[in-house]
Amino acid sequence: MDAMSTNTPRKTRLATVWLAGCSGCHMSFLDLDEWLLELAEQADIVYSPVGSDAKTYPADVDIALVEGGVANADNLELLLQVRANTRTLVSFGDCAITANIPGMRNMLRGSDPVLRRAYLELADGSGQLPHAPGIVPELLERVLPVHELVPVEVYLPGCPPPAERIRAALEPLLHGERPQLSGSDQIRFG
Amino acid sequence: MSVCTLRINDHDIAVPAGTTLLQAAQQATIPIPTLCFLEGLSAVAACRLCLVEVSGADGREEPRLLAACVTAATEGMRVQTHTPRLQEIRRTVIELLFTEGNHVCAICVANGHCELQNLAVEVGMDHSRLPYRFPERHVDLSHPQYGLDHNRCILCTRCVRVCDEVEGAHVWDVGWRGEHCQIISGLHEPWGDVQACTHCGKCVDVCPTGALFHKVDTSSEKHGHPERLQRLMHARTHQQWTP
Amino acid sequence: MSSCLRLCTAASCRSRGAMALLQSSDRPVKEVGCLGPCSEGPLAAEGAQLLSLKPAEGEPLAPSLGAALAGSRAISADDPFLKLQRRLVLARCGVVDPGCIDDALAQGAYQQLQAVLAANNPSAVIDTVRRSGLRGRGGAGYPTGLKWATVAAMPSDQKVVVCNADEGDPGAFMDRTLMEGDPHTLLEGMAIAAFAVGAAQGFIYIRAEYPLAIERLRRAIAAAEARGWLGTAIGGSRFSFGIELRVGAGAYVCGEETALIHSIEGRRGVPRPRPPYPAEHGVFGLPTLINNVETFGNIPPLLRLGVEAYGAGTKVFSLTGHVQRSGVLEVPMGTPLRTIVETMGGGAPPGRQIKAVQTGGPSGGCIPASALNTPVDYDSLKALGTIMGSGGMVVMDDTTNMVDIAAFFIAFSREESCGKCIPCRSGTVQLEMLLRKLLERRASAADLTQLEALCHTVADASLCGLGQSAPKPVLSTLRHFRGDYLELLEPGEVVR
Amino acid sequence: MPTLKQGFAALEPVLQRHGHQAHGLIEVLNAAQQLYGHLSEPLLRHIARQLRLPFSRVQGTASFYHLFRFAPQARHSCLVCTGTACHVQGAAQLLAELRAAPLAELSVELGSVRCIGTCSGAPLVVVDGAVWNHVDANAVLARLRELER
Repeated sequence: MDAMSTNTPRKTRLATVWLAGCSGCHMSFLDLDEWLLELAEQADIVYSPVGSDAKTYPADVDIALVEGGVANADNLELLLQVRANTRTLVSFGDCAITANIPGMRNMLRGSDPVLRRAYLELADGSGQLPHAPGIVPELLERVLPVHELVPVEVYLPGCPPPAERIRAALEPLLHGERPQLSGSDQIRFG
Repeated sequence: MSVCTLRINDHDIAVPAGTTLLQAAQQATIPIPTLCFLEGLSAVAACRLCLVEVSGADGREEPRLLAACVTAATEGMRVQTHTPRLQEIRRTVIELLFTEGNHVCAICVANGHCELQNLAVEVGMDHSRLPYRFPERHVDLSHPQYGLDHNRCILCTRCVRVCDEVEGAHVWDVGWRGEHCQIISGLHEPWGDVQACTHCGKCVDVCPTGALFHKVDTSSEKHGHPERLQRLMHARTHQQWTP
Repeated sequence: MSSCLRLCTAASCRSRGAMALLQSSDRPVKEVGCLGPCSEGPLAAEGAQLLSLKPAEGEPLAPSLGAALAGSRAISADDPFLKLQRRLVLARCGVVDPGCIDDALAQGAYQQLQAVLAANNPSAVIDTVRRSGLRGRGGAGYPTGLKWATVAAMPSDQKVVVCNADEGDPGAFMDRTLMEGDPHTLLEGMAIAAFAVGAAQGFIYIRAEYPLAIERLRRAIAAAEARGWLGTAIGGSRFSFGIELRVGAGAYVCGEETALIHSIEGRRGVPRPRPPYPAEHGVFGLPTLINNVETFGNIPPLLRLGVEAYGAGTKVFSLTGHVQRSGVLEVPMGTPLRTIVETMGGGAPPGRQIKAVQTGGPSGGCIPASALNTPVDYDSLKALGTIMGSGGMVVMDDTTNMVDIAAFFIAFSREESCGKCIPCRSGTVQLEMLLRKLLERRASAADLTQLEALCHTVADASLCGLGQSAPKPVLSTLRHFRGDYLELLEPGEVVR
Repeated sequence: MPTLKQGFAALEPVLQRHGHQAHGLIEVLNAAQQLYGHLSEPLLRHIARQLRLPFSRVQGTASFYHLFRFAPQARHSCLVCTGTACHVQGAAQLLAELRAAPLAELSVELGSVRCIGTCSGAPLVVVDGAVWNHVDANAVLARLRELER
């Protein structure tokens, strides 16, 4: 690794990513409270909706916590960037792992019925389908869990995963180890 | 009463003849996961979670996979309850159940008290290796007190059995077949229209997931009560009540 | 043998216009069952001479039987399709008029039942069946004598004999052939079994897709009752046995014996765990003997010939698919596959080569052309990863994609799954999704690994034979035709 | 309006043959469908009452079996055989092409059937009970049009 050659221990490069989800997993991340200060000593937050101003996903990321299902073209594009530039991808929360609540639109079979339902059938009079290429990202036909699209190293279920669970996953990762999560405190859905 | 001895994992156990492997394991405090099984109802061996590896029965040495809930213990049986092969089967079974329905734990009425959710933890399912199928299913809210959300139904048929075997009303049955199977009430009509229903709520009590629920309950508020069935059956069989 | 002209009016020749020929005839014609090489139909026979009335390619069927006969083509008795057969079960099929019990009686029907009743020694019958080594012809190959002995030993004073005529494997029509062509052999075999095990009640569970077989069985049962070969005091003895026909309604899984029992009882055809086996707890909770059509059909010839002359017995096959001559044939057990497919069936169509032979239907597998020298018996086929099955044999030439075949069979099992246990109900859906992904060239090597793993789980964990064997067509094609799968993989990981 | 009992009087001999016993259910359903074309809701209720069975059990059993139908049939039925022998000779394509054809205009209901065991005619269809051998979609369509003339 490049950082090793400088002889000072290289700080872990950590990212958090927000795809199709409610951001609750990120709120839970913030619930780590004072442990966030410890985290900041061990890791640089290189990309995050709650901890960084970076607008593009950087290269050479060690750990990425990816919240949310993959629902639209932007989500997919960002996910592919994350995968290409990240060593350890953590599927962060139920939406990332199961598609969860965003995935409930899959029962309507395709993006078109979803848009019609939302913007025409439920509209009060003057509904119209949103159409703004290049501005509003196109919906994918189905919302998919992250691992159905790219390989995932660690799964951190929960809606949201409680702060202690996030810490239980991050601590070994910061030491370069794969967390062994088990039991109802650590891998429960919901 | 004749007794037979068998070995479960590393425990030698003596049980009365006719005891099921599930009961024998319980006696030895060896946990075997179950889902469709419920004490007080007939066993159907449908969920396959309680499969165990059995050898030494009928002079057969090669281990066979048998459902513990319906297999009687016999003399000299050797039973393994948690081999890697069984663990793989159990995890796959839970994944198959999660992916064939729409189990959104976060917003489920049974969140936190769901047997399926607990089993996912038990088998170490932190994600499903099989893709989710997102089927189109319906919710029946026609009954005045209760609801049935087919999205969360795993077809364990506990409701069918309790209504037939205990309540005697036979409101429920399984309709269609294969991937199209669903629990039906009456002539596939809304539950609220079925006059045979006595509104006893036993089906709701024994449902392992949030499929059958009290309409007043919201997220995480449903607690199943299989123990009520067991108390009822005990009272009927032994004329003893726990007031 | 009658010298009267015989015309096959069984289902296959019927579909080729046999009834029109029959109605146009001005000479006496005897309606008979299957004569064998269905692809040459309509078929007629005069004495030992077989006649193909099939019109030339692109021509319509002749307007009358006379015209058809004038333009007929003789099929020599030395033709390998005929010569290499050993017709025991089908001995009277194509010879006897299935609608006429007098004809059947004149040709020996019910003589073995009469002999058995006269000897009045049930255990001797079971002993003969046991010594013959006869194994169940429905697919699993369980020793028939052992099954009979188990049911006979049950203490109940009421027992049931069931004939499984729910022949559901696609491409299999051996049982239909016997039921349409010589129903009395089946009835006689069942009655002998009932006498041997001590049953008075019998059922034939037949699939609704066989209307002609149903009609002919109904007539045969009524005729046998009228002549005292079924009913009370059969043949003047104290033995009583009645047979009721139960018609299915389109559910392949009802070929599984516990599902079949539930269906006879008027329930959903859902299997249950065994034990208890039907021998102990069968129809209406009574000890029940279940054999398939061909197994019962073996009983009268076995008793007639005796164990030694019967030898290793025979197996009836229906040969179809990419083969020059298709139809029904009965060959000595152990006949090499190559003899059946190439010598008797004429091999693949011109310019093509045989790639595989599928046996055992959705519960079986594909045998590669390289293994065509395998003798057809229970153990040799099992060693190749398939099963004897009930006798359906579908030949596939080199235009066939084996992944497509695997997907076809998995789709079949998915549609026919009863839905009771989750590995089969949902596992077959996931298996088909994986195979479709392969066929659409969207699959990765990881998907192939998952396909294999899931096959093993479904096979291990399913409740009944349908689910347990549903992955066999995938596993056997993976074993013998892995190249067909690898060809469909995308290089590296695939992103949809 | 006739009472249900009068309405389904033709079924009575079948019910009697089975002694109004539950185990006759599938035989009764088969006979009922033959008599009345399909299993309507009143018919199913009548059968359940006559056999003294819960409605859900009758519905659950009837819906399990593919050949039972709950809606009236079209004037003609065309069943594509999807057995193995037909499959290897193009049945899947035949079925797909017929699905895309305007069969409803010809009062034809399209379906599929498991192997009917006359595989030497593969691929084949069964139209109103008659077997048509060695067919392709065009041939089937041409002959179906003839039916309506």
